[in-house]
Amino acid sequence: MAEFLSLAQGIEAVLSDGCSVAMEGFTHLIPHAAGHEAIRQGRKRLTLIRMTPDLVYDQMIGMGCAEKLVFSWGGNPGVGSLHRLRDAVENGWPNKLELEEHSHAAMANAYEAGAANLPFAVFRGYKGVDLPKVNPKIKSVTCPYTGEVLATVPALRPDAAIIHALKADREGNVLLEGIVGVQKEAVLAAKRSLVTVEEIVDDFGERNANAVILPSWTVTAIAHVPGGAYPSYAHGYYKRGNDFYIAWDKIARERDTFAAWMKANVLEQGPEAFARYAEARKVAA
Amino acid sequence: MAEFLSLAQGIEAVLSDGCSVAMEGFTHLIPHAAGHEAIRQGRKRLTLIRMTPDLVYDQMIGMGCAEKLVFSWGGNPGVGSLHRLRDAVENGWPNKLELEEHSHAAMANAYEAGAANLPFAVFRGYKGVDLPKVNPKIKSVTCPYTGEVLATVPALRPDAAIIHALKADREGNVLLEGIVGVQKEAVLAAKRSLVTVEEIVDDFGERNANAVILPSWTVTAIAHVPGGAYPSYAHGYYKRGNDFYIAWDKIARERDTFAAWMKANVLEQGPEAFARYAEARKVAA
Amino acid sequence: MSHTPTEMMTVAAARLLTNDEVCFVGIGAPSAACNLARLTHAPKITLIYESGTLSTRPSVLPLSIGDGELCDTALTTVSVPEMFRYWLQGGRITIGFLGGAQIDRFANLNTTVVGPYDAPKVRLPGGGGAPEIASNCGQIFITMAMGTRAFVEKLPFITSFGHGTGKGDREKLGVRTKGPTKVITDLCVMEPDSETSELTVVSLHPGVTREQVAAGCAWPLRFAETVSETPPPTAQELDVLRDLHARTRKAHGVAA
Amino acid sequence: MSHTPTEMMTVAAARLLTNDEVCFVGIGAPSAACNLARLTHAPKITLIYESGTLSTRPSVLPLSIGDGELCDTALTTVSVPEMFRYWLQGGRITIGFLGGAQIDRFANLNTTVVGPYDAPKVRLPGGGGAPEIASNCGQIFITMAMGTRAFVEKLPFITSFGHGTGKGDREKLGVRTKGPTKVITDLCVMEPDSETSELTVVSLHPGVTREQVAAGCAWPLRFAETVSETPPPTAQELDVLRDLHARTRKAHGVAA
Repeated sequence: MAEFLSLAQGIEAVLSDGCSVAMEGFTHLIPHAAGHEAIRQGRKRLTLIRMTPDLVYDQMIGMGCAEKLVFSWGGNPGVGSLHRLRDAVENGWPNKLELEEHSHAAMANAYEAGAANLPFAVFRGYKGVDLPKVNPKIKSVTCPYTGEVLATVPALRPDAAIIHALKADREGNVLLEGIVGVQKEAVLAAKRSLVTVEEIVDDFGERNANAVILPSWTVTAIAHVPGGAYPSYAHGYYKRGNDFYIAWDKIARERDTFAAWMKANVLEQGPEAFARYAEARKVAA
Repeated sequence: MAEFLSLAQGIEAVLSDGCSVAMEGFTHLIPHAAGHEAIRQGRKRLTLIRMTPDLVYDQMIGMGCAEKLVFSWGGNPGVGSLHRLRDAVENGWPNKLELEEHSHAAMANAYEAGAANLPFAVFRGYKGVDLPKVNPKIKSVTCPYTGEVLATVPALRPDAAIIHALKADREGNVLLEGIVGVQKEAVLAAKRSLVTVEEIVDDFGERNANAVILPSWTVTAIAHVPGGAYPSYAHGYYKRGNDFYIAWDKIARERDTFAAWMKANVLEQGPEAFARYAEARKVAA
Repeated sequence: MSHTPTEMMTVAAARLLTNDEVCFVGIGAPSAACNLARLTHAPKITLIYESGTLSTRPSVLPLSIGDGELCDTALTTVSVPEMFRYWLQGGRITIGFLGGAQIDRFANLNTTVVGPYDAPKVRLPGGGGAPEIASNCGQIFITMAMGTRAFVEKLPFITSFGHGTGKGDREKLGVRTKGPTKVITDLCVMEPDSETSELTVVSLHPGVTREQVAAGCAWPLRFAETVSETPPPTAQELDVLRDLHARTRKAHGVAA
Repeated sequence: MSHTPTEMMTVAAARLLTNDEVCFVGIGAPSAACNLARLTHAPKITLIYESGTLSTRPSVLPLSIGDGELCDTALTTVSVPEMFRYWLQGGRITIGFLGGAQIDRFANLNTTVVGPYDAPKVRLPGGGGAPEIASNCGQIFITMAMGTRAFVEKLPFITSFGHGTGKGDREKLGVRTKGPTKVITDLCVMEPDSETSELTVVSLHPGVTREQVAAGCAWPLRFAETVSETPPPTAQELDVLRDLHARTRKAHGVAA
């Protein structure tokens, strides 16, 4: 059964130096507050896993939390580069960053295989492209019926998954709606999981019989962090901080502006800051 | 885009002698009316595919529609045997019936692989059991990373899928809720599909963002057949005819009682009979 | 308060379940046992039916594995492929319940066929979920009424794998789960012997003799060094179970 | 009514789309083109974004691939694994849109890296969905602004496969889809030559010369036997496109 913890306790419960972590979110529900807490706790040598690493991983990489990135698209969506990621890859600052690069299809399948407790995933992909030349984890199997050769990727089984969701009920069940990405798979594939939520409710109320729900017994810890996805968004709660995504390009471009921003907005802040960001972008009820 | 047809036209559009058809439904939403129409149209030499063949396949087998059954559990749930299936297998009446037998896990994975356009599915199963000795389609692959040997099954790609759903909207999109079984996978895996529905609506109305919906362009034909799942049930519309499942045991036990029942209730009836059955078991609004 | 052998079997199975279990529940005796546990000493037990219903709390027993009641009272309902991939194969089930037409001394089960597969004497329903339930759940509880046609010397067909030909067979096949750990019958409870994995009677239901049990089994049945007596159903257990059955009969309008 | 080269590119791409298409839409020019088609001549076109939104009808353009607007106006939204398995790999997409940092004469694309992979001069975002979009959609439309740093002689890295080293390469790899059939730029439209699969200019946008186009391409660019002039955007096309952009700016509070 999921335990209700503070964000700081939750991060302590699931993250330790050197572990692998998937902090997932496909534009929607990115667990920013949890990333900031990991930075405040000074986690090191993490393997960061995510299909679409964006600002929160740029911040963690720039603050020296990561030694490896497993990913399929690393950019600031609609804006441009992740400058801290590029600085690590191109110049080894603040430390060298190993890359394990896949396509979206490969990573989505690898999470799915992890959730399904399979050692690998099979998919039709990587035909004619160069990625298999630089990623030795990309292999193949031959269909025992048709002889077709298909691509394979090892299942993703992170030490920890961290996601942000809309609601938890008092039993610790978790509800996601809207663009749900690979979060359910990431949690089911991981050894431990932390879910930050907008709201804790007595009952989820009226819902579709097939809503995307993670039962309490699949989740390690839940922390109530309103606004915890900002500058990403939470469907029905608050809008995406598009202006911040644009502003980040300038903040992150130089090491010193980045460091100053992190000090003022992460190291010297707590999770309650997120409630204020979200309040300002609240969706009309 | 899905075409709106009468049930008779719909069956004509998707079924022909000798083709393979998956008429799916996991207790809920079994397409009984469509099965009766296939019997009335005198279809022959069908390969019937279904995880849980029950009464409707017992009827089709007893009426000589089938030459092969692909299945994983063939019984009258909570009641006992399917006597027409047994008569075909044990005595070759009304004709010999070839069996291709799988486990639920294998068939669920085979539909999933079909929907995903893969030639085969991989799963962890069939360890230590006898089914692989009698079903040559069960093979294996070796994980290229761990060396583990895993079971495989060819993807299911039926010529036709026939399902019953709750609602279609006027564009031909289809909504399923509740116990959704493998119906979505069956439709996506099949070359052609017919969906019978309880109701045609202007708009699905309030629904979860992640409701199980088949877009119009994935469906060949839709027929409005209220009650079309009876004696199975339609969530929110009418209850399961448990008494009929029990009564079927006696009807189907002997060839002559079976033939008489089929004549009176299938051959001499049309789809409108189903609306009457459902009306009698309507769920209070 | 007197009770039937089936009631004793259901109560004995229910007592083995705790709040921490995640059970993959089959229709019939397992469903009655799991819901009896939920309505008595294990209110937080998690029940899953293979039709896709997660954490369901039916107020009446389902007649089929996919009754609407299961969905209405579930936390949520997933598709059948997801059920078999993420939940069963995913290793999330602690206890799977199985029954069968036939069982052997190493708790292998047959629900496929009597006689040769290609020319069967009796064609049974087949395996359904059983082959992978047997290998992917943490452990397996089997509930079956005794009789020499059910407890047989040799299975004509192995539908789901128990302990094979004895201790170590599961490990040899690379199966990491425990397999059958309890067989709860209408007369007794058996467990695989810790040395050989052969089924061994560990407790007799009240009033049942060793001879009666042995007579219901086609192989020479072994008894544990200490055979206890199963405590009889308490009045509360019987009340709750009979209420559940009465509600079920009323809801379905048929005998359940 | 005067127009910008980007508007011409968007309009030219939009015109290629019909009601029957199921498009896998990327952010930026493809999104503008697909929604322009939907708001003009192809109201029933089906638009899918890789974040999981099926048959979406946004009233403003999304800034990210997973904007709430896409989900709010979608028929339904599926998980990302399902999107890549059932919908993209499932063969349900007729047209995939791609862009890239670099393209070669056979319409292979690079969005991964400039310089050696292990010691990159510029680390680009990576492939994302592109490798499998390129192979699993019925055909591929590419939209890119011309320039010699983008239209290059040799790619340092092939992120997604077009026509390889020429005609027949897709078939040799067992890829059954058509691959890139149109490249829509800010200056012209290209198609692979039917004999060689090399990109060939088939139409020039109004006022653009062959020399201008050739100057924007690092390889010696070929022209089709007959090169037509792209009809200029109509007033209606421009009105609808500019309205869409104005609504988008207003909704997002930022330049779009």
